Amino acid sequence: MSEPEMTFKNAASMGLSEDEWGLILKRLKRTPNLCELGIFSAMWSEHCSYKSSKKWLKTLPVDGPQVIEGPGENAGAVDIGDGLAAIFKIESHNHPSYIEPYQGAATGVGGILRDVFTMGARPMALLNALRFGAADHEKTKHLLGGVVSGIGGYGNCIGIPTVGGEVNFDASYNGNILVNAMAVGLANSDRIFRSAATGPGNPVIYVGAKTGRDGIHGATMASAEFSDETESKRPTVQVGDPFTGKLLMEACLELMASDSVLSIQDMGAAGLTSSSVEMASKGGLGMEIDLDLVPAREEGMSAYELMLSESQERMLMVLKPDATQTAREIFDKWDLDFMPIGQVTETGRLVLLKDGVTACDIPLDPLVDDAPEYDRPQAEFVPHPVIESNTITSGAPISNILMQLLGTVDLASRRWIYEQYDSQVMADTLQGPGGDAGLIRVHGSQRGLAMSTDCTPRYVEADPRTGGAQAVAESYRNICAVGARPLAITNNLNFGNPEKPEIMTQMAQSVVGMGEAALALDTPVVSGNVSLYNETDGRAIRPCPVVGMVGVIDDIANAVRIAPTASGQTLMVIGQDKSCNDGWLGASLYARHLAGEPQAAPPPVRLDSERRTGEFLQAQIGAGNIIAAHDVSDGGLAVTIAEMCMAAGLGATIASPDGGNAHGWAFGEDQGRYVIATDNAEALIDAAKTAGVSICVLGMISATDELKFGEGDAISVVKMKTSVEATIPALMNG
Amino acid sequence: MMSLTSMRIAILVFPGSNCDRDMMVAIERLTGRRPSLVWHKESSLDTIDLAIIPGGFSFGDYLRCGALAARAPVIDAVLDHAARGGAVMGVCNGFQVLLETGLLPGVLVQNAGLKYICRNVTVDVCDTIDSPFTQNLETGTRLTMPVAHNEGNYFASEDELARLNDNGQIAFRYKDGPAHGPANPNGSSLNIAGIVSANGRVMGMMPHPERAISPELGGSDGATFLQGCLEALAS
Amino acid sequence: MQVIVNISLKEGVLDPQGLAIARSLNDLGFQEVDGIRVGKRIVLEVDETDEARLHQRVAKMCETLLSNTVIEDYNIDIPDGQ
Amino acid sequence: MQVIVNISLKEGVLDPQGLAIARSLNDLGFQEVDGIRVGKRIVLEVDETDEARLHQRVAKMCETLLSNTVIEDYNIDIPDGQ
Ligand SMILES: Nc1ncnc2c1ncn2[C@@H]1O[C@H](COP(=O)(O)OP(=O)(O)O)[C@@H](O)[C@H]1O
Ligand SMILES: [Mg+2]
Repeated sequence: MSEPEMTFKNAASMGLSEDEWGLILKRLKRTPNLCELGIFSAMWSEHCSYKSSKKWLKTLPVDGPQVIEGPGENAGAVDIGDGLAAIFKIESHNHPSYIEPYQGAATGVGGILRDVFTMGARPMALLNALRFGAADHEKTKHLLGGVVSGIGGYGNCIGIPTVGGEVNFDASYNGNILVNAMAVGLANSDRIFRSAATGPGNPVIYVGAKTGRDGIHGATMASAEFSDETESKRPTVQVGDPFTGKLLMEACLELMASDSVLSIQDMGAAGLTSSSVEMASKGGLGMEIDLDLVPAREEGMSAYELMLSESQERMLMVLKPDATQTAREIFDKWDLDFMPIGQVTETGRLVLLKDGVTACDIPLDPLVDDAPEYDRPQAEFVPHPVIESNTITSGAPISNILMQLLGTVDLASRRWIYEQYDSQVMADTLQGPGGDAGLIRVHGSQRGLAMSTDCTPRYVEADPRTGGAQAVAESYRNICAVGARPLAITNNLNFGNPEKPEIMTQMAQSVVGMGEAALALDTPVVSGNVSLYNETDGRAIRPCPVVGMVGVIDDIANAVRIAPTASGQTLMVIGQDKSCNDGWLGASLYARHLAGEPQAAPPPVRLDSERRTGEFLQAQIGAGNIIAAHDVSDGGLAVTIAEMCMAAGLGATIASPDGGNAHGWAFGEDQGRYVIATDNAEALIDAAKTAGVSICVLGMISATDELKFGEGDAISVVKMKTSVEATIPALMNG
Repeated sequence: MMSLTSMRIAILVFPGSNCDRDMMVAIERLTGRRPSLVWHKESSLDTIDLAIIPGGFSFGDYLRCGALAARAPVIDAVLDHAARGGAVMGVCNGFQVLLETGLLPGVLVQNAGLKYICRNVTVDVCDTIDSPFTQNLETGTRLTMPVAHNEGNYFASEDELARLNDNGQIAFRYKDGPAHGPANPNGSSLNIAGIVSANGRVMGMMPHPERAISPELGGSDGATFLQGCLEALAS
Repeated sequence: MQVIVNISLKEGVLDPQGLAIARSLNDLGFQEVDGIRVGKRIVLEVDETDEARLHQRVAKMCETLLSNTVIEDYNIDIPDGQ
Repeated sequence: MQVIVNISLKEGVLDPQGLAIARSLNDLGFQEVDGIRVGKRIVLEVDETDEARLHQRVAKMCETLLSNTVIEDYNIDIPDGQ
């Protein structure tokens, strides 16, 4: 079969630049064929090569005594004690989810689960960070409904609980939603599997589902901007099969227990291409594959199609030569394809055979090490002005404003979403969605893992460096608030087109902020993902560097939740002192909903006090001095207190501040704070003094249905709850 | 009466079952003995006191929930066991499997809200015929346990429903309780959450008792229920 | 040969999906929709050339697995000209 | 009038359900089954007597709600003699 000679035009249609095309010619010293060009374009896509972000990712802190495996493998691994490792990662499936929300989200979950069990970990929990367009945008309902059922469709079926996540609605995501999925697994620290191929001559085995023409060139698509044209040029959508995913997971974990696997890599973006190239190049070796042996679902698939297919539920592994039979029996038992398709070589080249002839023969170094890396120009960042609260506040009663804010989709209960997720399967969920962090028990022990995903895009947009740090700090708070010790983070950098200097600034600066916070809070980055070109018709999304954090609690009996348990308990705020009778309203939800969202600087993040406060809270929860805790985030103090009352089904009487700006005090989003309920106010005040942490009393839980701020009107807790519970069902049913 | 530790309990495992371990852990906790996990390709069962079909998505819930599992080899052995008067319990997907085998009447169709639903529900223990699954629970007892399913909407003909009702085969009905949301989560006829066979020896239920076995997991009513069954079967 | 099995819910059997779709269509302005029933259409590739035998085997598949005869009816359609 | 909408997965789109059912049938002794694709068959009662208009309205329903045109094809069948 003769195929036309490749030209720059072909390369351009696969998303390569003229320089990159030139580089390929130079490295190969000849013109690539279609299959080879496809492989280059996939490996050099933003998605696989991180060419625009690498420079900045390298600045992130990745070390610490707790780190077993930092970025670079399929997922990161941290030591949680008792010889166990938590293995976790987050990944985006933004573009596919916009095109086909159910399948896009489902395959996103499937993909991140494979990353985790590829490392030898049994997945224990899932989370998801979602961004949709404005609630009233015509596509939002369809996209939200599809994404949520897709996440549930995969996670519920495979039997991993979804224990947390976050959702934002903002018009900047109208044409480009964000779907980021995180998975957390557990493995024995000394039984972690990696992807570097070893031992020339060892068999390369394909396992899992068959290959079809699904999502060919998904990796390059994920690296391209959206326009009406791409929307109509829909590629064959990848369809998730959680049933096969479950079988694959069980078969791989069973095989890994048998000491047969030398290296293993899932087939994610760019399928067989990225898996074979990464395994071989990480091992400093080569690989030879006979594509005629690849189990195919469709007839007549070309070398190009086989290499670039993104069919789901597949893995590539290198086995000990004498283990093939054992391995085959395991995959037979689980009714999965098992096929030796090639071998590890010493050549440093990727050689592919198709129909008995060489379809590809390229050196691996240029594909990986020589992949382009750009230092893209940044625009100068003009900081948004700090605005004084009294320039945007009114004299309206706190009760009115609180009810208004609670009625917005930003603060609405996410129950409609998370009740579609099985949050309890595996019977180790101590806290599913609805609290600060998801909390699961390490099976059969007293230890627990806490996890959370966070980002506040409006802060990042207003000040990327602060926003990047804030995402880490908020995750940190969510972990501390249940009583756990934060360990490490994963991150998903969602931005627009990095070729635009102002977008590059957002990315670079928020990575800097994220790194500063990760260092200061001792939560190194162990894995992550970058999703760029999140734009529609030239308009970028609000920047969204999502942080996923995992922490550990040594005794789950000490964990606390957000609900106070009885009247008479004292409510206090930690991380704020009495004199704070104003508050930071710039970039707050208050400013968004009541002041037309003026351009304003976000609240500063103070990393040293952040850590001091977080460690104080952990210690006091551990000592049993705290009954309930909830970090202060969107909507400020008043919303935090209201959420605690709603969770408890109890009222509270709160003293209003003496003077100052009442709205600033109630709705300001100053960072580093927690509201807690205690029976031991005196002891806490003393301990806080010793620890150098500020604390002050807010009021008291009451046995009524009334939340009362000072002399203001009482707000019915039942009414608040009815309101926050109604918003999303109304949006989805209306 | 035999002791709980000497009870022989088998939990069937299909490809796609995902509550098998949870059930095993719950039973082991209550009896002190680990039940055996039986792979769906087995064509016989050792002598057992109770066969449990756990929750999950057997065969991906493809075609109809429970349909493919109900035709697996191990089911013949379960049918034999039931024909001898052996006790069988199906939870969630296990309930769906039992309906597909014909051991219990009716079907579970998609939830009226057309959505998967995972939350705590409260059920009322009904006045039933003599059955090991209910004999240790007082009629009217309220139990709070989680449900997690997409097809839990029990449906049968009017005649069948009347028969179930009159015979005392309705074991659990959804009832208002401390849990959030409407009492009946899925539109089930007569608020049915669980039923027993005409001889009381086979039970199917949607709530997951194995997930409600300790306060830190949100409640122990599932343990109360399971303990009652096990003691009844042991006596 | 190709065989098409149409599976539909028996009359009187609840179809929550059909109800919900009909309601959604009404809400979307398709007032003329009076009712909807959702069934399955299963297309089988079967290695059998004798039509009578084919029909009989597929009927057996329907009885054994493809349909739940308590609540569903099926019909078998062997397209002409294969 | 009654209208039947058949919805099927586009060619090349994976049908995990079909694969699982085919495997089960094989295991149950129906070795002759080579492949299965599962689609939906939606039967609509529509209050509209003009066939051309009926067709056009139902096509619109398919595009708006009944089929997921990214991965599915549909066809509309108006049985004769109603
Ligand atoms: N997409 C989602 N999936 C699962 N749980 C979610 C999702 N979105 C929000 N939640 C849950 O709802 C609760 C409230 O979310 P959020 O307001 O973002 O919490 P926080 O302010 O503590 O970060 C949390 O428990 C969170 O885990
Ligand atoms: Mg929080």
